[in-house]
Amino acid sequence: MQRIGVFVCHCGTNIAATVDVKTVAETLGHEPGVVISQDYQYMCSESGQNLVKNAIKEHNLTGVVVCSCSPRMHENTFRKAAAAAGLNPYLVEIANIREQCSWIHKDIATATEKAVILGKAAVAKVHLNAPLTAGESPVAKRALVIGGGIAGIQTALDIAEAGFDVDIVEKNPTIGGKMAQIDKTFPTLDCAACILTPKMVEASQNEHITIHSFSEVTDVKGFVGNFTVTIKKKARYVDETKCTGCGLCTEKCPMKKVPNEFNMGLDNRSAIYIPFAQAVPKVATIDPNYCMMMKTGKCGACSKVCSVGAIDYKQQDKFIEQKYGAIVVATGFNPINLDKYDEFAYNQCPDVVTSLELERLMNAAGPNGGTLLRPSDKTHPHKIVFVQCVGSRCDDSKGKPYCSKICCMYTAKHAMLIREKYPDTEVYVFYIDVRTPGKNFDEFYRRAVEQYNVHYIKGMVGKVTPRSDGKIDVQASDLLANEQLHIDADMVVLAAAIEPDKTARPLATMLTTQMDTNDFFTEAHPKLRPVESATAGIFLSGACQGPKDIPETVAQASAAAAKAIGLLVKNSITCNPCVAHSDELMCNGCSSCEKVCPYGAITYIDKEFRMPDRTTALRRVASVNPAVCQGCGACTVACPSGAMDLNGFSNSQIMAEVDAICK
Amino acid sequence: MLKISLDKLDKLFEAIAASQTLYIPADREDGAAEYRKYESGMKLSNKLNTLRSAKDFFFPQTENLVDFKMEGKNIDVIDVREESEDFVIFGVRACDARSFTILDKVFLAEPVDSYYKNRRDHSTVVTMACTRPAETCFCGTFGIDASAPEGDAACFSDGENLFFEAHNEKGQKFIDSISSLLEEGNTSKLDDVREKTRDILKKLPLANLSTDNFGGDKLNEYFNSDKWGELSESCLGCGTCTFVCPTCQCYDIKDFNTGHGIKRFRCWDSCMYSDFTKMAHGNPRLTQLERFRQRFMHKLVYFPANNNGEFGCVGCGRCLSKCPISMNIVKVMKALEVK
Amino acid sequence: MQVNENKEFEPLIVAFCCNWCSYAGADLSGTNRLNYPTNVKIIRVPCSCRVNPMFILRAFQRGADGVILCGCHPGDCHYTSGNYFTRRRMTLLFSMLDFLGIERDRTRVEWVSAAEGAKFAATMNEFTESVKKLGPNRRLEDLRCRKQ
Amino acid sequence: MQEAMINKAKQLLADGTVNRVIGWKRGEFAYDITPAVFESAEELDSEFVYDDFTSANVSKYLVKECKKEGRILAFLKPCDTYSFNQLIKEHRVVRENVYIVGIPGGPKLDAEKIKAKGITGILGVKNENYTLKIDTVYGEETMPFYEAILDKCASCKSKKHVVYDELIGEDGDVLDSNRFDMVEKLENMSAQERYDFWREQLSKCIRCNACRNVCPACTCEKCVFDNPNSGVENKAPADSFEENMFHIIRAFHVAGRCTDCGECSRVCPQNIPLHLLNRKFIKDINSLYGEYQAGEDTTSRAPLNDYNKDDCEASIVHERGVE
Repeated sequence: MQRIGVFVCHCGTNIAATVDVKTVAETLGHEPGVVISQDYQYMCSESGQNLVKNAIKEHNLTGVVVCSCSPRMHENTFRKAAAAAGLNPYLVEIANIREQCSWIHKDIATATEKAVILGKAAVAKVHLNAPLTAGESPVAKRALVIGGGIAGIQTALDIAEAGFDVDIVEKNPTIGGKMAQIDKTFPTLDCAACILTPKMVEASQNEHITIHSFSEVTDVKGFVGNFTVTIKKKARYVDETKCTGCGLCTEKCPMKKVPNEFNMGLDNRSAIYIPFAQAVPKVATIDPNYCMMMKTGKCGACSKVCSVGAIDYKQQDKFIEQKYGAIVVATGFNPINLDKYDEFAYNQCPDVVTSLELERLMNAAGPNGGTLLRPSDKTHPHKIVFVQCVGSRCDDSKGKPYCSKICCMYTAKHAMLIREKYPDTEVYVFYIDVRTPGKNFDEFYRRAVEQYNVHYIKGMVGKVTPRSDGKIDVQASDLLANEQLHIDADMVVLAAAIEPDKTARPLATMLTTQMDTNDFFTEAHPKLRPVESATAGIFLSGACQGPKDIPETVAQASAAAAKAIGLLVKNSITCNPCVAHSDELMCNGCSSCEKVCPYGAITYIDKEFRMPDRTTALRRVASVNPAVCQGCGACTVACPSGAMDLNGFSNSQIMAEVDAICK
Repeated sequence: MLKISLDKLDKLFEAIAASQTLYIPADREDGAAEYRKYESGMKLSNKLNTLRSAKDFFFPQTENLVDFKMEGKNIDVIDVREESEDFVIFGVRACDARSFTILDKVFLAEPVDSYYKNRRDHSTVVTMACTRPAETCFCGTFGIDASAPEGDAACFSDGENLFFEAHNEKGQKFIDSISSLLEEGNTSKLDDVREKTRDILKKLPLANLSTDNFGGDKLNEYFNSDKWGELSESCLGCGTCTFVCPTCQCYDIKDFNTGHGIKRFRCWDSCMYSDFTKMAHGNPRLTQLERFRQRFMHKLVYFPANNNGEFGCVGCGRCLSKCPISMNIVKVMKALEVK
Repeated sequence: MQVNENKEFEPLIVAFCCNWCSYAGADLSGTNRLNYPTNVKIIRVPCSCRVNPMFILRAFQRGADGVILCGCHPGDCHYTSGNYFTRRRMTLLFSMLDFLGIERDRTRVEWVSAAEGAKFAATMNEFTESVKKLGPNRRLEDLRCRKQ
Repeated sequence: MQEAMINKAKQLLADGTVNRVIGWKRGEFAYDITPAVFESAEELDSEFVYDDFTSANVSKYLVKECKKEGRILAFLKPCDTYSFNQLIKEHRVVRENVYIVGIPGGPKLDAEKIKAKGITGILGVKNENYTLKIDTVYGEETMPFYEAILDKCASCKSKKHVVYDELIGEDGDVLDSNRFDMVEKLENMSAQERYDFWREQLSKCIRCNACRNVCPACTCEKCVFDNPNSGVENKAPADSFEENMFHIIRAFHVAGRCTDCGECSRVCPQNIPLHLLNRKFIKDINSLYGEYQAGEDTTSRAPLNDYNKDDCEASIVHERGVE
């Protein structure tokens, strides 16, 4: 038999002025199961709480209803009070008779009547409340960072700084990511390599950081604090532990006609290669698609010259399994493929390049040693046209609907650098809008226009046509002057939209995190939880979450690290006990609940059940991981049999409230 | 015999309905016949039988038994029973008429079901002889003559006239009450019609179905028969057979919380349902096989065992045409019989 | 359904509000003293996606004249996707009720954020008025539950 | 066809591919055919039937059957394959334990339609060039074949088998059917008319559960309406509300999962057009969330387990059609 205590708060006059609290207390005192019903001036005060605590002890209460302000305000207060008096905190229900009654109604009679009904609903619910215990789940003290660009590096360094072990998984032979390919950074124009490479070295030398380069995540199991991740270390045919990075093999390799990815295919590398001089780890990798030895079995030049015997043509992919408490996704971005943009002649003319290609063309370690030359004839360009928003802010299926955010600034940077270094070169920039919200950004852009005389033209380039004389005809409209323009340019630079890396989507599936339609990872809350994914224990760093420039990326990377550290410092995590649970006897194993769960909290197990005819049979049933479930209840409605229910907000509890209200 | 011309049926119905409530089989929009409270202009269905049986008059699908009114912590018990008024059910077929006898054996035996008795006492059952039995009919198997139905009074059509015959005092009272509309008539044509009907009955596909091998003494032979598995394997466990059956009489008693009180009501139950006779310890018949067996053992063995050999089936054929998977008592009887 | 002394029909409205947005929005309209009728009784649920169609039918069975479901705006769900499921479920359920001839204006879904106290009050005023016009729920009530 | 099926079944039994066969068994009359499991060639020869009255969808039985020892042969009509595929999708059947032979489907005959013509005492039914010759104890009767077909066959949606191991006969195509005509007709009525229509229909309900128990989408281990702890359990339609409640919730629970096999209406002893409720959901889903055919595949997300950020708001219901 239930013994329920009802406590009606006056909240000074906040409630008592419009609601006849005495009547409420008296009426609720007659409800079935209610053994004590009291009113008090301030129930949340020390003495008010003592009233509740004493009543719990004195009457051996099995449930408490507090008619007071919103549960969002003091539910926790009264739960703690109940717990202190030895009553399970989840046996407390609040009837909101302030915000949702006394404050919005004027007539005392009707407001009192409503307060009574709300109180009855709470009493009806508390009859069905079950004591709940928050579970605990241990936390593995190790973090995984997926992606070794500046975002991943920064996150890893920050986590390592806090004293936790971190693994970086990078799919390329070296960490560094896109930033390593960039020449200078806006708005300060300092050299990207000069600020990035020390961080790469720091990461490689940090005792807490392990770098798995040329590796991929192939499987993720588990949940917050307790992930088990399988990492594939792809065969690089060079023993990482032996290779000293001397580079002799790359010189001796006879196969030198391999497009160099690092330089965007603008020059060639050898079949065995180290992506760039400051690569971390500085270890050679054999490209089996080009290596003569691997293809024909005849060569072995690298093996012969390697004094430490690091070459291993028979190396296999290796899989390692590791437990992590937290995972940070930092998979970054790529410029989109411009194959579909025939109007810009990107595929027809070598002198139409992307901005990232331009970075390499201008970089001292690039194909031309830092001198800006046309890829076609290695001559100096005198007229360069920049086209903005190529595939960004695009309604059609070729492009992306969003703004890629970084293009306006890097184009201003390119324009400025070119005008600085080659004053005889004319630079045109065609834009839709120039967007420069950022510290010192607009000043930077204005310097390009005012100080460096870059021609900014509002309008879109309609057609780019390579001419037989080597010039490029750029046909465009000047929207402000309302005229058509023809520019005979030497080079055209396209600010290609950026998109999330292709590896992001399969990864999101493995991590059971959400992505938007553009494949950017979705943050748990767009304002308040921008670096957490909705899946507990998975954090987001850098451009995988949305287009970002370097400072923003680094800021977010550190923020993600802070969130991860916040998790890793705990020995265990307390779970919200108001989670879903499945009645295995009723579960059909149909997977509906799993499909609507935003957290991947539901898995299926085959379990043996005793059947009505006294045989046993294997049945597939849902199992909710209480550490992962956040208690939204989506699954409870998806479940046709009602096997899935939610603690604290069960079907019967809600229906009891409905009944009480409609009585 | 007293008769009335068929084209004067309207007048007859008006006259009956003037003094008490009259129910007749009438066609509803989807073509099926059902008992309806007579209203002016309503036509008697020419269907062989109603889709639902006539048992609803005495044993409705749901019935309130008692109310509990709750005020705070007090509970008042309120008797919601209402005295039934006199009513006439017209056009009941021989099979359904016999079903009342079977139901009586259950509900009028001690302890008498006063709810049932009340309605039974106030009713007059006027039956009507069949002239066009269907292939699903097998009332003859249970000794019922479709051309000579029981009931308080019976009537017979020869195609032009309806002849009346009283079987008891109640029936006589009914005929007396309408005697002003009746006249003495020649039954020679009627005798022909009845003869023809009996001929047809003999030709029906199930005419030779016999109960000889069934009865109260057959428990051991059939309970463990290995046929049950095969017979019940396609059973969906729905309640169609039970709910269209004129003799199925199982019910469940339930409480419904209205928010301001409890309504205790009874409603039809079906032995085919998984929670049939479920008790605190669980369910005595865990598998569909056991539940399926219960239904047919009850009709063919248990019921006759407790009721002087009377079977719990009247051969109306409703389950034969309504079972979603066409499994029925006839198939069960034939399968069990084969040894 | 309640009938007050003036015998004017006072509908009973059940409002399911998600804990994170709409319930907070309702609190805010209280904090700002924005009136809405006492007819509205709120039931707190963690997310609008917790609301089972059975709860809505249950409310009508027991005498509610209108049922409104409030949740976070699409895209703002505390649980990221709950309200998207709610939207589909309720669209289909309401369409079915409409198909059965139940008055459409007895059901509603409204997105109310925690900041929209004014919208919450306005919505409740408006919804109560529109249900008042329809009169008592007769098509989806359970006669056994009607108050004598 | 029947001959070919029996031969196929015997062959698969003989070569050990399967150890039993689910099909249909002859009854007392021309039309009362019962789904049955056969284990031997003799049983097949003497009792297996496949004819114009063999309409029962056997896919639901496979939920139970596939848990038993060995593989079972199931003959599935096109519409039945959709049901089976949906069951695969929901992990209710084990695909490997069923050997599916696709067979041509209907149109199948409805004995009730013949009886509705006043034809009774039926001893035999023969289809001669799409005229039914019906032998009765009252003499021979005839009626056009197409006037006696099941309603579900009259609006057939597909002659294509979506899952099978082999086929007997040619596979057909997905059809343009008129299956939403009646739903549309109702949509165009006034709310009062719709209410009256459904009140008349649903008040006939006797809650025999035939619709639910035959439904291949209703395979719950425990139905909410049978579960005393669910809070909505009810055994009889004690009030008009409960008639509505049961059918609304049942339709909602199978929404996006119902393949529109039409069994619910076929088995309803009270002739309630229950399939219209399911079709209403299907029609709404198609028009609001894009064409979706449950059971067409085993991997796509069911519409109610899915969403689109640009989905219409629920207010669309208030804005469209007839009030």
